[in-house]
Amino acid sequence: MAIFKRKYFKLSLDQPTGKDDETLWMKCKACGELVFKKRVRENNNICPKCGEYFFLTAPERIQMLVDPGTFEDISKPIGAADPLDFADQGGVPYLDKVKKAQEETGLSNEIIVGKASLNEVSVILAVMDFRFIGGSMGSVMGEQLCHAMRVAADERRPFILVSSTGGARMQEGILSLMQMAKTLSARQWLEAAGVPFISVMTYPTTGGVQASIANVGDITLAEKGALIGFAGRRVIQQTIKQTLPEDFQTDKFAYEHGFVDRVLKREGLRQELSRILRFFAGISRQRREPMALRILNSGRSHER
Amino acid sequence: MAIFKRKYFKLSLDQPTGKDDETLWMKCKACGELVFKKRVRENNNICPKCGEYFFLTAPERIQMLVDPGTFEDISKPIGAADPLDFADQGGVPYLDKVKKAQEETGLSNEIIVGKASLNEVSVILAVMDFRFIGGSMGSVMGEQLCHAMRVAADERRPFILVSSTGGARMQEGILSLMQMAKTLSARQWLEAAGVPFISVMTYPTTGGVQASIANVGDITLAEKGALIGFAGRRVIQQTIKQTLPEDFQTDKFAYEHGFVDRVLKREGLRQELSRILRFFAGISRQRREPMALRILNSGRSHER
Amino acid sequence: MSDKRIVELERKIRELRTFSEDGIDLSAEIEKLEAKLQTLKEQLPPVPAPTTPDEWDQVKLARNPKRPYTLDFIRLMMDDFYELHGDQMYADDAAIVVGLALFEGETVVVVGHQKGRDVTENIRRNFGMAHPEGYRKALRALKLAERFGFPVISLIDTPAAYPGTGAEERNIGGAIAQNIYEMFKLRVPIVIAITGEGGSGGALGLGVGDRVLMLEHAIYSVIPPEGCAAILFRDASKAPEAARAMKVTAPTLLELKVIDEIIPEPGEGAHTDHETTAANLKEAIRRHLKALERIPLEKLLEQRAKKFQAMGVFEELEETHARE
Amino acid sequence: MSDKRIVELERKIRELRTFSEDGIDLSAEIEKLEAKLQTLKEQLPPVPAPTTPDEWDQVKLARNPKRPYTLDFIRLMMDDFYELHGDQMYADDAAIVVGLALFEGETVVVVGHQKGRDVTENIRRNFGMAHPEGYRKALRALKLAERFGFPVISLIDTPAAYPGTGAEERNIGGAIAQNIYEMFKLRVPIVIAITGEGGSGGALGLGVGDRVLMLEHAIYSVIPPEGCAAILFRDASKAPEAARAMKVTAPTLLELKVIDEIIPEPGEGAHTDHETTAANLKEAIRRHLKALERIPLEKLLEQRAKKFQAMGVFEELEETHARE
Ligand SMILES: [Zn+2]
Ligand SMILES: [Zn+2]
Repeated sequence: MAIFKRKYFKLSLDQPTGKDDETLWMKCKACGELVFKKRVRENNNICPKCGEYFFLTAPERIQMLVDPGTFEDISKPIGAADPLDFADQGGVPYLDKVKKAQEETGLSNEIIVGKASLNEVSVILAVMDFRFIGGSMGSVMGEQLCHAMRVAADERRPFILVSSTGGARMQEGILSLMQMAKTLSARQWLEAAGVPFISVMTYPTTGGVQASIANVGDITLAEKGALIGFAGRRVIQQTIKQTLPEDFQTDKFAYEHGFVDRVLKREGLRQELSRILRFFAGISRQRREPMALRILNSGRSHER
Repeated sequence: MAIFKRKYFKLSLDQPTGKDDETLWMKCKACGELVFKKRVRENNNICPKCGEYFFLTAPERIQMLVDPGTFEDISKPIGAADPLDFADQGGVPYLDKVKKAQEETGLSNEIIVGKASLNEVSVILAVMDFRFIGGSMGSVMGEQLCHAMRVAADERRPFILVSSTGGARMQEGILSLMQMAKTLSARQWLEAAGVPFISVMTYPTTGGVQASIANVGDITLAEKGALIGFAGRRVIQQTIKQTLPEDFQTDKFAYEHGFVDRVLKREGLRQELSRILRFFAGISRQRREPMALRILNSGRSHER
Repeated sequence: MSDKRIVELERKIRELRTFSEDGIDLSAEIEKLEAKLQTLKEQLPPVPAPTTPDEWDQVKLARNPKRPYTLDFIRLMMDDFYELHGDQMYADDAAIVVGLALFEGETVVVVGHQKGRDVTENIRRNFGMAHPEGYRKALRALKLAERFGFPVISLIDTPAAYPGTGAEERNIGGAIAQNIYEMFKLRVPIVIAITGEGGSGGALGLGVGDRVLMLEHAIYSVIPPEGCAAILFRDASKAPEAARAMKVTAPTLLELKVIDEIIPEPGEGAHTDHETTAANLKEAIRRHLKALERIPLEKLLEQRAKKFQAMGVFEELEETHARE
Repeated sequence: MSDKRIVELERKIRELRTFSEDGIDLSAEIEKLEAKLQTLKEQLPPVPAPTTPDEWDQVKLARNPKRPYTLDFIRLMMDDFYELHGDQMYADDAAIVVGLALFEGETVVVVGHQKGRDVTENIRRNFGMAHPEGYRKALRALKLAERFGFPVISLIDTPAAYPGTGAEERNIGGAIAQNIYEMFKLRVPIVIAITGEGGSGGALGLGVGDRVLMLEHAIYSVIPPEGCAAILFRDASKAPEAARAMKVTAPTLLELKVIDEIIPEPGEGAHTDHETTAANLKEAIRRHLKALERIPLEKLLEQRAKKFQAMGVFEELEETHARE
């Protein structure tokens, strides 16, 4: 029954993605002004009138970060399964939800992993798309992330993760929780290979992703306007029965409490990543072997 | 001029130490009752009437901890020098102060290091004596501690440190600060040999000792009534211009803020140490090599 | 298993219908499948006996306040236990206990969540919901184990990491991530046992090891059923439905290879007989530790990573280059 | 050096007198020494020119608010500096700065204390007095250096670790001890430079390395002179006397082998010419890093430990078995 076999589409930045929308103008929800959509897109999806950040899809984010024409989707051709026969309140089966997300976003899954150049430095990039079931991490995202880290380690390219996610994908039950562990086990490969891992947290980076792979970068950046935290505001409010301070779990909160190295404006992100990568340019010709590699290489002969 | 050559006396627990005091009774400063001195001594220097802890000298502390007749002083025959020609306000030279402390305590220096059995487990013990210039750490204490840790590592005996000190010995200037680093460099030997280090903090454990060797035990215990902190109360009060909370830097404070594993009554200390040592009894026949040893053993062949 | 075939068939029919909506005519195919579905349904016994117990009943059992807790298991399984306290930086979190123990004559390090049995103790233990300092204390104990080559036993029983302001301010997510990562690198054998509630990241923060055991009536879930209900069903009281949808019990987890072994509970459940429960768990831990100690360290770490690398279910798809 | 001989002689005479008090008659010996002392004193030039500058003047120079601070040195010595923030657990402490830098085309990790130049900045930087989270942030940077094999440059300029309640509550002593210990184990070359005030454990918490350099007019002391004066002289205003007694300046420290090299400062001191000061320091760091990189790692760590093992001055004594 080959007809049921779903197909896997890799992202090409040359193709339009998602439902095309023919209007030329949009109204900014922050300042209320009418702005020219093309101008907004050229401006990193920031309102040219008031500076409000509009949402970035994963393809838009990638386009914003990489050198034109250099992006190559390296994701594995896999798709969500429904091991739990999960259906939500409305009785909508999980895979229907996935299919709907695919149609609405034009993406095969909630994360895009690829090779690209960033200001002429070759990197491995993983970018989540919040539109795709809240950018939540299930088995597919876990596998794509591990695959990306494997390639980064093997090819000794810096690994950049841009998170935009509500956390674990509940519809995959315990397996989504296990993706936290799975991705962290893969993070060892980067450490062993001496490959830098830069984690960029955007709006939102919460739940199981904040409590796993997004939080173990060598360098951790927050995009201005990011929401960063483990538990949801509502859950916390119900638990402590108090209203939360205004800046709770904001970019400022994360910075002041020492979780992130810096808070960056979206328009500066590309330049900043490029600047950070310069410090790691010599990795492959470094005289001193990175620590982890040395540990991994040792041991073998030291068992009793 | 051999007459100026100072001599080094090792501690023997069979000899009386310090100035002998002939009175049979003492008045407890806590409850005001007259108590029989011998009873107090037999009671770990605790008031038999009210439970107040009286001060313990290093020889008393050792006597309290070790199996009778098993203690052997292993200290090196060294004495304080005065590299800075230090004299305090009264113009009293540093070495005069040392000499006075020697006379008053009957000890050669402010720390006693030795081998002993503790409930039939062979250990290396280092005990500070607060009477000896505030039990402060200068070059002699630093050297004796390193020597003790060397022996503990070489002979694979657990290392127990009982601190009672105001911190660094200012009269030796920068060299006293360097003893913090010196003792911590020696602590590596214990880790590399897989030898446990139990640190016992008593009244007081402060300053440079609290910020170095006393604070890096595998297990850290506080004796009831201990004072534990880095900066002095007075200095802090002057800095913040507020009165400090009553329990500031107490045993309770250290426990509640997570610095010490347990707070122990003096009378239970010996039993507790003995109980802890049981967990490390198998160290030498452990199947798995301790981590640090493995790292130390490796590396050599992994330089580029 | 007929149930599963029906569900599968229903999904395929739904899928075909979607294609039909896209302008492709598949009505013949659909009709055939519907007939098959009908037959299948008729073949089913009128009231199919459930092979696994109801998920919500299991949740209630796992939360039974008379169940043995971590310190009960330690008391019943270990010859001595010396609890260690504090993260050496901020506080001692009583929601997690750690310490040295003698297990079958060998020294091990035990870490585990600890619930309270009465109100006073539950306030002190925060109902077994740990703050970052609890995870950092556990990490300290794990490093101690590594320094001395002591195997680690981790006992999991928590509703969740504490969802509070202090926990967030001190980076609870970071503390959990750090622990998970360090547990992959820890150079000693680790055996995990989910003894009661395995709640979310709060459980996984102590949950990476070479073997993962689970008590028969314990649960393990990505989010507490109430949380799942509140988010997906927009009604926290639908927790039973959420539990059933998420499948939080041992048999499913074994099938998904998230756990390695189910430890049987006596009678009506662990709460009816602490001794037998602990004896069963002890026997399993002993057996696994024995097996693990024979594995060379590098291989052990490799297998530990591979074990978790294998977790997840997805479909291999055919790759195409153009979208239809 | 005559001064020293006089002091020595005076001490011996005092010592002999003590013996005399114990009932031993040494008056003849004492008389002889006193005569010698007299002769020595007469031989001295009437106003002996001090060979080393006054200690208290040095303290004032080291504290000069126009001196180059850590970020000045970084700006003047490095091609790029990317500051990293936060301990990932509690806060970002601005009294310590850490980051990646390009030094002579190579990546290094820099850690250092940072004072403020005006009131606002000093409040933010807490006058360069760090809390535990500052040391923990530095440790994070050190571990990053180790992961990637980057050499470490540590710039020291702090009056002391902050003596406050929050610092004590979060175990400032433990944070300093931890850093010192980890710096001994860190598997990359480390060069330390004391650029201004090297105050107490607060300085040493970033102060363990393979080379310790010191600017000409910098100071390094076990306790700030005011603290020493308050404790030993019972009067904080006697800080100048305390500084002189403790000997806090570079020449003495070089003699005591606590530092390896004195970096000359231009003109009246570093505050008069930041550029030349930084150029001098840069040249020395470059030279030492080059030498260190040729040493195999295991040997480097061994030498680092030995360097500090050798610190301290004491007398070897003759051992006797009975007390007199
Ligand atoms: Zn706008
Ligand atoms: Zn009394």
